[in-house]
Amino acid sequence: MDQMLATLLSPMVLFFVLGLSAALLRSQMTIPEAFAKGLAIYLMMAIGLKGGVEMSRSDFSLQVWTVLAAGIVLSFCLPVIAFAFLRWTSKMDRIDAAATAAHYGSISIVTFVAATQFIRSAGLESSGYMVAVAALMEAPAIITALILAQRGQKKAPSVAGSESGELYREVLLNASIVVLVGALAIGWVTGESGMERISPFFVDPFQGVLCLFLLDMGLSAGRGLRQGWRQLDFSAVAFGLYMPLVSAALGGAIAWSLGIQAGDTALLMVLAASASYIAVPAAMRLAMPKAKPSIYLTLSLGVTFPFNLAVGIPLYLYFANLIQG
Amino acid sequence: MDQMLATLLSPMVLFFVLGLSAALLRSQMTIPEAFAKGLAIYLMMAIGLKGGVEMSRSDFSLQVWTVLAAGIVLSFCLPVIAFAFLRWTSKMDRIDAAATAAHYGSISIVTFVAATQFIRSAGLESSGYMVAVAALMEAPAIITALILAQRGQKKAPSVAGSESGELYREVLLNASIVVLVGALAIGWVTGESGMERISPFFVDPFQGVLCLFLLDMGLSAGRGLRQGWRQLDFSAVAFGLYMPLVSAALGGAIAWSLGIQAGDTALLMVLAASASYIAVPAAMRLAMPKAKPSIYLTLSLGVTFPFNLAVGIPLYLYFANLIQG
Amino acid sequence: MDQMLATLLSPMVLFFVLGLSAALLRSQMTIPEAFAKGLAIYLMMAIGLKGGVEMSRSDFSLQVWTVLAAGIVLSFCLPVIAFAFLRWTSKMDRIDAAATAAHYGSISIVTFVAATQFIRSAGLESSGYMVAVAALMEAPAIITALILAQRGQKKAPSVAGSESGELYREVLLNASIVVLVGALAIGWVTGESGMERISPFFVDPFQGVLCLFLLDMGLSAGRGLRQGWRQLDFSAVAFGLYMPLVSAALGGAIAWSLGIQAGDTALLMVLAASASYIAVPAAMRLAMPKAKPSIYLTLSLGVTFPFNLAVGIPLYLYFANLIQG
Amino acid sequence: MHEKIRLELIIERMALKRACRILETAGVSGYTVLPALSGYGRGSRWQRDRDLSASQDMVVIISISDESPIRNVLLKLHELLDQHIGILNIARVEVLRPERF
Amino acid sequence: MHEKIRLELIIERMALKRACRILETAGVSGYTVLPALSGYGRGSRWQRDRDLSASQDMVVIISISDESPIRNVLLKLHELLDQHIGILNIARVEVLRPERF
Amino acid sequence: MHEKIRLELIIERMALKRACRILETAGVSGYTVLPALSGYGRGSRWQRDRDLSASQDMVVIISISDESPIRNVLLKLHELLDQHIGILNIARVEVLRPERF
Ligand SMILES: Nc1ncnc2c1ncn2[C@@H]1O[C@H](COP(=O)(O)O)[C@@H](O)[C@H]1O
Ligand SMILES: Nc1ncnc2c1ncn2[C@@H]1O[C@H](COP(=O)(O)O)[C@@H](O)[C@H]1O
Ligand SMILES: Nc1ncnc2c1ncn2[C@@H]1O[C@H](COP(=O)(O)O)[C@@H](O)[C@H]1O
Ligand code: NA
Ligand code: NA
Ligand code: NA
Repeated sequence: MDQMLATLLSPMVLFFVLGLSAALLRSQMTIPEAFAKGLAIYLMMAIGLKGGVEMSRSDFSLQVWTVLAAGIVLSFCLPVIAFAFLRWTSKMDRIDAAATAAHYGSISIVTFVAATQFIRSAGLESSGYMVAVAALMEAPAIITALILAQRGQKKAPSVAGSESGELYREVLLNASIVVLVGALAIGWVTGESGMERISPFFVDPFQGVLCLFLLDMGLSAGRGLRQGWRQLDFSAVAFGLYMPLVSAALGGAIAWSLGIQAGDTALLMVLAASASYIAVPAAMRLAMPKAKPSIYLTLSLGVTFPFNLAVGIPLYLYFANLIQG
Repeated sequence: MDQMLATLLSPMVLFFVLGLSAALLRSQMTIPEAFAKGLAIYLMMAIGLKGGVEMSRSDFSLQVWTVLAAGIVLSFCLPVIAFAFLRWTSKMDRIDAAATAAHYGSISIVTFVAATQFIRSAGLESSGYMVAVAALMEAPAIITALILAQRGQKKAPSVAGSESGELYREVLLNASIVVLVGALAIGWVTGESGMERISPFFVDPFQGVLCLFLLDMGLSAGRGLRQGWRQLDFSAVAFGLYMPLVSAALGGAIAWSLGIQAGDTALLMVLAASASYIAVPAAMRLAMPKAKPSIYLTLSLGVTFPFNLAVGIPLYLYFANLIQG
Repeated sequence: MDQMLATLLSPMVLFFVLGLSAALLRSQMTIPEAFAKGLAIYLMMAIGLKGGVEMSRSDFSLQVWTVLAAGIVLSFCLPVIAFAFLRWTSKMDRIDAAATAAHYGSISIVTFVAATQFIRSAGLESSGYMVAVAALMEAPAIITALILAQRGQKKAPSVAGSESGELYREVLLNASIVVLVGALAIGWVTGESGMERISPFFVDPFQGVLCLFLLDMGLSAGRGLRQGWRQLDFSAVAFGLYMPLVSAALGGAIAWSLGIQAGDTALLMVLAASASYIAVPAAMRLAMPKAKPSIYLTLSLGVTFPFNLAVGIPLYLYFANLIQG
Repeated sequence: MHEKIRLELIIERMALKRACRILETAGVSGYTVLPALSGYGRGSRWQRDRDLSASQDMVVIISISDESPIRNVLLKLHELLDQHIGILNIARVEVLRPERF
Repeated sequence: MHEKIRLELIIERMALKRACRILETAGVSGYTVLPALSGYGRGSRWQRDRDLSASQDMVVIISISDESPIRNVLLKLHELLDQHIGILNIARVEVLRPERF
Repeated sequence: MHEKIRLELIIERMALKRACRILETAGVSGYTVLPALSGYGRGSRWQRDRDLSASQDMVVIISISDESPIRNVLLKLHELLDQHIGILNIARVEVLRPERF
């Protein structure tokens, strides 16, 4: 309870709320896309470097490999569950349900970052390799979603002008995977000595930059909600709220079975629970252009992201402590 | 005198001069709008947070409320004086005079920020709630200007396609008010403990970012001058130089009558003396599209801003010390 | 050897390699131009300020003046050598060869900055006025190239719509010269006391920002290579590799004859060896629109820049130590 | 191919919302807004990167539409352009899928 | 002056590469892509600065060309627009230097 | 509605000032410049976010004008396009307020 209040009253969450409120009150303020995209790249470099340096300090035990594998499996499987829920409870068609499911199988790196901050301020520790888990969980869900969308349909003819390999490049070489994995590797290779000289840029100001970025995310989420909510029926909104809980439970169960420490357990729950709103929407426009962004973007950015930030993270942290504490 | 030299030779002022000179020499260099806008949002977040944290340290005394009220009254009244001067001394028509008056009743947040830096380096203190005063002084002048523009005219029919509430949203929910007030509230709620983790981003680099921003403002001011000066007759330029003195005198008198400390007195004078060049020009295009930007923008950014930065601030500081020191 | 490995494994070089690899693998990731341009301005302000502050600490000896003069002479002469090599060994026509030569006579400020970092981590010192040398070496090569392009041709008629002075403004008042020279002067005037308050922005995060910028340069270089390599024959690529060595040798010889310290010798070699890819390409579009960017940009950014970063700098440093150590 | 009207309205950014409301009310099927970098007019001259307030920026609205909503809209847009800076032109173009508009 | 065709394709950014491949294969001599700021369609509405994923951004492709490659390209583009959001229009324009196309 | 000419000049950014000078000297009443994102031509290919020097960027100048200044300008622009990368097209359009041009 205290933890939850501390979370809710942190500058990060409050700046998100500020952006959300401004957008809902129909303020015209915007943060330029070029600036926000620059900040996003900064955040991914910073988190990759940090994870890499931490990895350079410890060995690559078998446990690490199993957690990495577990992350991939989770990302492959979660869309199946999400798809089933959506098709049972809502009136979404096959394509929209598959596209939405892809978002929930993939991850939100900002949710992950926010969680690492809260975990630290709760006095827990998390491992550097969880950044690698995050990177690995971005893409598999997209493949599952493609299969789900096509099951039982006759094979879709390829879109005019498409090229073999373009989807794979978009999915595996998008900015967030390139920067996360690259920075992780660089942090790992250069270790603490390399990090020392760049930490005044990548470590110290990190939380402040996150505040600025969350202000922008609040603005986006608020606008998404204002424009998109008419497209969402009750069952869809409910999905945006219970699906993270289902995923987190699954993530928690796996973490428990692997016996990893409390902080990492919380992070795996967060990764499972979070939904993508940057990488997967772009991939969906390429792979399933018929799916409606107003559905999946509004759900993932307007419903699930705020839910995780305000309610989910403290909750997962609480349970992670219970399981592994 | 020493104070003034110290001001003139600070990196901030020198970067402004660099930008101004480059523009006057017709250099083609520019700072991308998206980047400059991002910096502006950073600056407002930083100043809001700082003010909020300071406010969280002290009580909300009656004096604070009276200063806040005084700021609002000042912003409402200054345009009347400015309008009268302009109509008497220059050949500006009613609309242009009213629009220009709105700029001088409102405030320039960069002038305010620069002043807080000079006040600190002069060894004085200022209060956190002055940021709230600044935010409150942004909008009222616009209302006065609208009344001045319409007085004696038959009621203007609404512009085609306009919507009730759009002007109010533009004026009260523009980026600078949202971010200033929001960050102030966040700083106030989270206090010093919340600030601690984000101060490497919002406090330490602040003055450096200001230098970069002032370089851009110098470029803008220089270009404004080069293109706009033909539209300005002698009386208008003179107005851009004496009006800040008149406003500062009024602000100083009010501060004296309220008995506030020297640093805050200087800041109230600066707020009164400064003229808007971001929020009000945009509002004027909505509310009085017939007024000419080449007049009010050139005056406020090309004449009054440099005057305040180089001459005004040290002067107001000197008098504030005299009155309240 | 060790030095070279340390260079190759620094975060800066590794981020460049990351960008290069991503581009060669056809990743679609980009860093927004507005953001990258903002970073470039930051980098030039920072390096100018640092050089200026260092200059304020020491006297302007005669040696300084001779090094400044030597830089100008180098920039004037190098294009002649480059032009001769290109005309002898490759099939480039007169215009393309002259334009390419201009790039190699001018300098790359990022190569210079990277070199100063490596010099420091090798325990050597360099002088602040070398920034002034860098700024002075940007433009002269362009003049030589113009003469080379026109020699023996009948005088080219001026391009329609051109204005006298526009080329001179583009060349002498481009962003990098304005900011470098301006910040140098500001650092010199305000000295250490002025720098103190802005160093949390301009000094501490510098290396980190450089990493981010080099990631973008890697992306640009990789794309340049992928698209441009078909336009380059073997002799042109070879030129991009041996020309920096020739220039560095010349720079080193001059430094040796002037008897300047090892760090500065290395920097003069680096300046001579580096090729422009921001200022000169833009000037060439104005001055010699018939020259092909795909040749000079690919050579300078795709071949010579990575070569200098990975192989050149440690090599020049090694020889500088040998000569002056 | 089928004939439609292409409306192109160059207008100051601050009046964009007003223009859009007019277009939407008149029932055009859609429009796309492009940013502008700089411009020159009777005496005025603006450039995006040189004005912090962005109050002089212009944008370009393109709308491909049937003739009838366009005819509807012209009078209202004329009124808007009495107040705000902007110029409008229309041209006949051909489109592939008429049902799209 | 010589008559050419001006093709203007407003299309979602994610499909830009596909459209470009079609144009290049058909042999148009060139095209230029402009960014868009915002847009409105049948029910949808997007704005560049308000969508972190940029997945709803549109761009405008302009290609000036001879009639024949354009006629070639229309069928393929029609197919593309069955899948992706976008609208296309063509108009007759005059150019200075016909050999350029 | 009144007939005017719409001139559209796609030209490299570095030559923008030169083109503008030509237009202004010829007496067009105004023009607006749009940024471009990327492009493809005879062998060349550029993209804004991928070139630090921005030396290959193109822009689009749109000018709505009477026929006479446009005819004036064509020869000079032809000369400019002998040196600089760019293509030009003109089309007939209709405008609302002829006195505006
Ligand atoms: N004839 C024109 N063609 C294209 N754009 C124009 C034209 N006239 C004006 N503009 C645009 O409208 C802005 C304001 O024009 P003005 O009201 O004439 O000062 C200019 O800066 C241009 O961006
Ligand atoms: N008639 C039109 N004219 C210009 N742009 C359009 C038009 N219809 C749609 N668009 C653009 O295409 C996007 C998607 O349209 P829609 O598929 O109708 O939702 C819109 O947001 C606009 O940017
Ligand atoms: N036919 C065309 N239509 C539209 N834009 C073109 C055309 N040809 C060339 N361009 C533009 O001009 C640039 C240079 O073309 P080029 O000189 O053919 O390499 C291209 O990258 C495009 O941006
Ligand atoms: Na997930
Ligand atoms: Na004021
Ligand atoms: Na050189």
